[in-house]
Amino acid sequence: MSLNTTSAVGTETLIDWYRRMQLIRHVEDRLGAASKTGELPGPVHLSIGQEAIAVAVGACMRPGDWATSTHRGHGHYLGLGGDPNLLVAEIYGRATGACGGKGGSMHVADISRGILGANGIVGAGIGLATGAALTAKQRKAGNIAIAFFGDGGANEGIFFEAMNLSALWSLPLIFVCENNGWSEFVSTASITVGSIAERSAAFGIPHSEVDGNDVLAAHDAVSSAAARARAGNGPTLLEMMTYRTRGHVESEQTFLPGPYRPPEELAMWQKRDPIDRLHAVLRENGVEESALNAIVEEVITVTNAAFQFAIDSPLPEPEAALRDVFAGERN
Amino acid sequence: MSLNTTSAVGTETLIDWYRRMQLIRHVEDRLGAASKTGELPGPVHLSIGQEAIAVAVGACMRPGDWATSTHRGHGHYLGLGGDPNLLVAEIYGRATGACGGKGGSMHVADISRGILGANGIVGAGIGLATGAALTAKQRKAGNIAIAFFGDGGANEGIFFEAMNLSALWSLPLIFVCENNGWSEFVSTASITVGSIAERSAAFGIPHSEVDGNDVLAAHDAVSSAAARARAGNGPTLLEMMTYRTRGHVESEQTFLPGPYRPPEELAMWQKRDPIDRLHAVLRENGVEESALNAIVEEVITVTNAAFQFAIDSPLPEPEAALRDVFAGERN
Amino acid sequence: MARMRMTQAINQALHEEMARDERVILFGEDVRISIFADTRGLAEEFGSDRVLDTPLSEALLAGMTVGAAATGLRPIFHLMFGNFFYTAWDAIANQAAKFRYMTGGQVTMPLVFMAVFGGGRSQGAQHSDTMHSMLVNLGGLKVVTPATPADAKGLMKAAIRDDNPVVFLQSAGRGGDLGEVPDGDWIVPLGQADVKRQGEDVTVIAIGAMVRLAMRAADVLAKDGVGVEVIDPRTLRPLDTDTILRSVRKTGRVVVVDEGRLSCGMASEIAAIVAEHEFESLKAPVRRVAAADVPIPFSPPLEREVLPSEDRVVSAIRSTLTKR
Amino acid sequence: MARMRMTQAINQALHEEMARDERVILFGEDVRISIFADTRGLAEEFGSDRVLDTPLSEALLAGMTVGAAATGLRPIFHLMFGNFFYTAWDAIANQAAKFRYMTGGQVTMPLVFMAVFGGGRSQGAQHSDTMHSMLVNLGGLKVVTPATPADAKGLMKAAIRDDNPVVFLQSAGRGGDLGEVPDGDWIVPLGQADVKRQGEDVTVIAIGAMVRLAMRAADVLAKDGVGVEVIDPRTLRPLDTDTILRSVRKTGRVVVVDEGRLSCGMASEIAAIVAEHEFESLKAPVRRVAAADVPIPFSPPLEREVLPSEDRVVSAIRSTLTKR
Ligand SMILES: Cc1ncc(C[n+]2csc(CCOP(=O)(O)OP(=O)(O)O)c2C)c(N)n1
Ligand SMILES: Cc1ncc(C[n+]2csc(CCOP(=O)(O)OP(=O)(O)O)c2C)c(N)n1
Ligand SMILES: [Mg+2]
Ligand SMILES: [Mg+2]
Repeated sequence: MSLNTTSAVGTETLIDWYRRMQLIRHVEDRLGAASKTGELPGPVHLSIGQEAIAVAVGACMRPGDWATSTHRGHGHYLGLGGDPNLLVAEIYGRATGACGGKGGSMHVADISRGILGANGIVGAGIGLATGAALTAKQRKAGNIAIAFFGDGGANEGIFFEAMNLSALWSLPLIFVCENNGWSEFVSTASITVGSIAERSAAFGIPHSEVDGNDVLAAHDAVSSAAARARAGNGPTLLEMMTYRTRGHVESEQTFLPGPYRPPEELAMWQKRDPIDRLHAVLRENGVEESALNAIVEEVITVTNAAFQFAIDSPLPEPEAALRDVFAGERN
Repeated sequence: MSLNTTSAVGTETLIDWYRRMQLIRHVEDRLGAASKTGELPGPVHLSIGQEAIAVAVGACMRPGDWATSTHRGHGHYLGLGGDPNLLVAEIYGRATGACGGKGGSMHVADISRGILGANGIVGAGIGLATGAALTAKQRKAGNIAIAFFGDGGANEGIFFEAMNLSALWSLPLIFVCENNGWSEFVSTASITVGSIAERSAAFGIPHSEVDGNDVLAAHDAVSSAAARARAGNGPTLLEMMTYRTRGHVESEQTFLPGPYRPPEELAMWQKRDPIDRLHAVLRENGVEESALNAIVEEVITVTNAAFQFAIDSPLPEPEAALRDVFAGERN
Repeated sequence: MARMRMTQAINQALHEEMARDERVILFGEDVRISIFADTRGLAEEFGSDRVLDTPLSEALLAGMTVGAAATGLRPIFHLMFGNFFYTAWDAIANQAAKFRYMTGGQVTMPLVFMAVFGGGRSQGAQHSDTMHSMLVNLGGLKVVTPATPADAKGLMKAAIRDDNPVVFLQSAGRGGDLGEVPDGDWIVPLGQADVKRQGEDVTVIAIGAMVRLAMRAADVLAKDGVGVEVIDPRTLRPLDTDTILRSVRKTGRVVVVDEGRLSCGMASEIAAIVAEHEFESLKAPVRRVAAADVPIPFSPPLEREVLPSEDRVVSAIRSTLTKR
Repeated sequence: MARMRMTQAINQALHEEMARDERVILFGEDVRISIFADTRGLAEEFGSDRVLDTPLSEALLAGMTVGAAATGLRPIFHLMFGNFFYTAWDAIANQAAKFRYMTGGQVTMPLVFMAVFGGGRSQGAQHSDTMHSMLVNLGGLKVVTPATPADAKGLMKAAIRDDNPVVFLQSAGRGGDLGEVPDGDWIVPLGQADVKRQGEDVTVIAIGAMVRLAMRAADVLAKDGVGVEVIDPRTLRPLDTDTILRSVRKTGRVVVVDEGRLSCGMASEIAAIVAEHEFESLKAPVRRVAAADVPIPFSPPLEREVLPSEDRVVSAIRSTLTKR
């Protein structure tokens, strides 16, 4: 499967996106391995296979913009420019982590970069993003907010409440639904009626169904939605069709009775791998294989450094547990 | 404005509906007066102007069917065949009331008649009705459940969650949205985008916008939806256009700074009064004015008796407050 | 200094704080017309950009409050009745109460959730709960509930200026009482209890509308020569245990009066603290006067039976005098 | 009698009760495949009409549970993690806990809400709360939390047969421990505490996963010749105060251990009851060992600091021995 190559994005930018997608892939791949060997505390949800969406969104964001993420949030964190050292250290529960070890995989956040945090409650990020969009609207500086959520999350009532309110108030908000076809271990088709994208029609919110494994298509869609939002014309719903090629949670084989997804489905989507597809475009655009290999080497170095940083970092002091509840006091 | 008279409903039935609508009107009118003189504890929300919907729904219900109501629930209670004595006594807080004085105006219920209760939480009845529809589906006896809710309630996320689930499971459920244009003291148009009826489209649920002040039109719509539900074909959304000609709550003049609805709007809707319109139909169908007057006299007698019953009834014993928390024990 | 009702005092605080800081915005259902009159006039003064009527979508609105606070506004969400918190509970319990902590202190959360709570007016079970103990148990929220108009103004201003999520709970029973309210920048710092009446024999700790019952009970006991000290915590989290324990050391006899249900309520919390920390000072068991463990019934005689009454406070105080 | 894990015991209870009464149905997210294995095999045995995977719509599903119970089914809603109760809180707090009462007893409400709760496994703040005190404070719910596989089976069966809303909370920390479980109709009646260990010197009341800590602490103190009695309330509402107070009359020294946060938690409730009703028996202040008043952090050393530990239980017990 090839990519939509009509877009006017330059090769340099594409290379940058390639680097970011590879970074997500490599960091998450190692996180998966570390989770399976029991090195990581807590559950770990990987977004491998969905990297194009995070990178496309990240490419459309400006300083002062905000995004809220989900339980599957490492890709968003890195796609939006978060520091891999802080990410990995957080997931290792280290004092040097993005949240000082208080958050963990499901709560990685970098407020300084507008990454309002992964969220362990499906749908909750939509509420937070609506608030960020309200801030952006009040500030009148052309900023926007983005709510990532999954196809499973699209059945939570808060999604509809947010469509009504954001349309009513013309909030600068983009609903980015990453439809990977599954909600944990249940196919979303078996718990959902109709098209998610079309749910916005009743609210007069423009929507489109996008090939979420095509970083150019995803970028096109997000950048039009962002332009619309920045111009004060309100929200857009983007349904990004994608697939998680890994499990729902890395530990799942330890507690499930067996496989739950048809192997053909996985095989079919592996053929549409977003990184492979961008790789093909870059090659078509004349980028040498060696240059792309060099990027991967670079990414591996950065990844190794991030893991080394995490492993070398101290665990938090126990007393830190009682801090950060309230601003301006110890507790 | 005249009524849709194409329906095959016989005159006897229409007279019965007329009686019920008049009963709602008279009982509520007196409740309003009693509230204003301070005779009634707590807030009182009247459905005057909306009687046709309650009566149309009541006419389509069979034993074993269920309906959940709202904070504006007296009309539903009477329209579905509830006993006016028990209703009025409950609102007076008497031991003889439908709920022994524990519920009050916002919680009148008669489980024996399928009236699952008024509800003080906007939108909550939708969840309860979904549960009743699940029971009906499991029982396979062709029963249905009805969820009354307001236009304001249509912005609560639970409405959407219920549309998805009921469509998915083909639950025998009818969503009856009574759109009276106002959510407390705010026009619903100012807090809502798009058409409520069309919100069901994305879920493949049939919908129609109905003249809710035309009891025949309302009945037609509900009876088709009921047939569909009984046949196992799933839910329907009916948006009943109507108006409350009274305040949101009877005490509102004591706490609001002034009027909040355009007087022309009220005047326009008073011309579409559902009782006047049914009256006209009955006259056209050859029913004598005197016969209709006699019905009103009858209704007045029943109403007076209900108020007398309430006033003559004792207040609950204080100790009763500690009962009815748990079945099978005092507390 | 002017005499006014609690709702007017709150209104004054909101006016002053919105004028002082344009990041303060307020939204909720019917906040422009204002059912309780506490937010009346704000839309006219500060415009419909800063005072917003909302759809009925509490779950979203509370989440929006969290998101707006984390990104630089100082939002106030008026939820009308405390029971409607339950519709928004995820955003309150999983987001507002945890967000700063989960991010390792990366954000401040200057937000206020406000609502009227409590029974006594035949509003029925779904409009009469007292939920402060649940809010306190979440750990990440500050919780205040004033008993006088002056405290209401001062606590609201402190709540708005605080960089943390504060739940401001107004007792349904206290909106109408008049009281003197200082003009201008009158702040009641969060976390400071107030000794509403001094006494040497028994300490009564009373919350919100219960302060009035406690004061009346104190009058009754004064006639018998019993000196009752009435303490109003005002802030339930963080709780001013110093002021409470100091009084207990003096009197050795304690009654806690709360409108919340008894089990796992605030009265139990205060009783447990006193019994743990002032075991040696206590001359009698700590008595709790609280609502019965049932939903709040509608009919007046039932509701009176369930809620604390002056009589029950008086007899609880008396019972502490007979022991030892 | 067979040796099994708590989740297997729950699974057995569900199988038996679904076979016994066809009105019992079960639904929730992923209940067919079953993440905790507690509902595994039910769909195969009872069909997809009675065991239903649902969309992520907790607010609706909990309301649906209430409606189904009120109309004749005996539904069980598995909410997966206790923190997701918050998303469904209106239906739990305003509907399930109040519905029978508001109707004046017209309906029975035979429903079960079940979920895993509590910390200790680095699940982060939004998957690790202990919320039983909030549920108890609502007044209209029964709340159970077993500490052993046998109790889990017996309480689940009792919960399903009860005509009232029961919240069944499984400690995250206890799913893996093995224990003997009686076959067949083994019922643990709601409202009965269990003395897990007899002792003469100190009463330790411990809830859910905390029973294990209490038992270990008892072993430690036994070496010093201190006899610790460990009581597991098993049902938190209605609470078996008789069993607790009987033990307190014997020992006069009390420690309460709970995984919930301290403030307005179950430990405070039990401490307040003991201090009020057994004031004369107490030889030392009632000590509470509970989670710190903060969200549950992710990193293991932080989480250990916040949650009760064996050491803290041991020192709390010791502290009761030094006074008086
Ligand atoms: C409110 C809530 N309900 C349930 C869960 C448990 N849960 C975690 S992820 C998930 C499935 C989410 O599916 P989707 O939104 O499609 O995201 P994906 O995992 O596919 O990225 C569920 C049910 C949760 N975390 N929050
Ligand atoms: C969850 C919740 N939010 C807010 C309220 C307060 N309230 C009661 S009625 C109402 C307006 C409801 O409007 P609508 O649904 O159109 O019903 P109507 O009153 O017009 O019949 C509001 C906001 C409530 N009872 N429950
Ligand atoms: Mg998914
Ligand atoms: Mg309306």
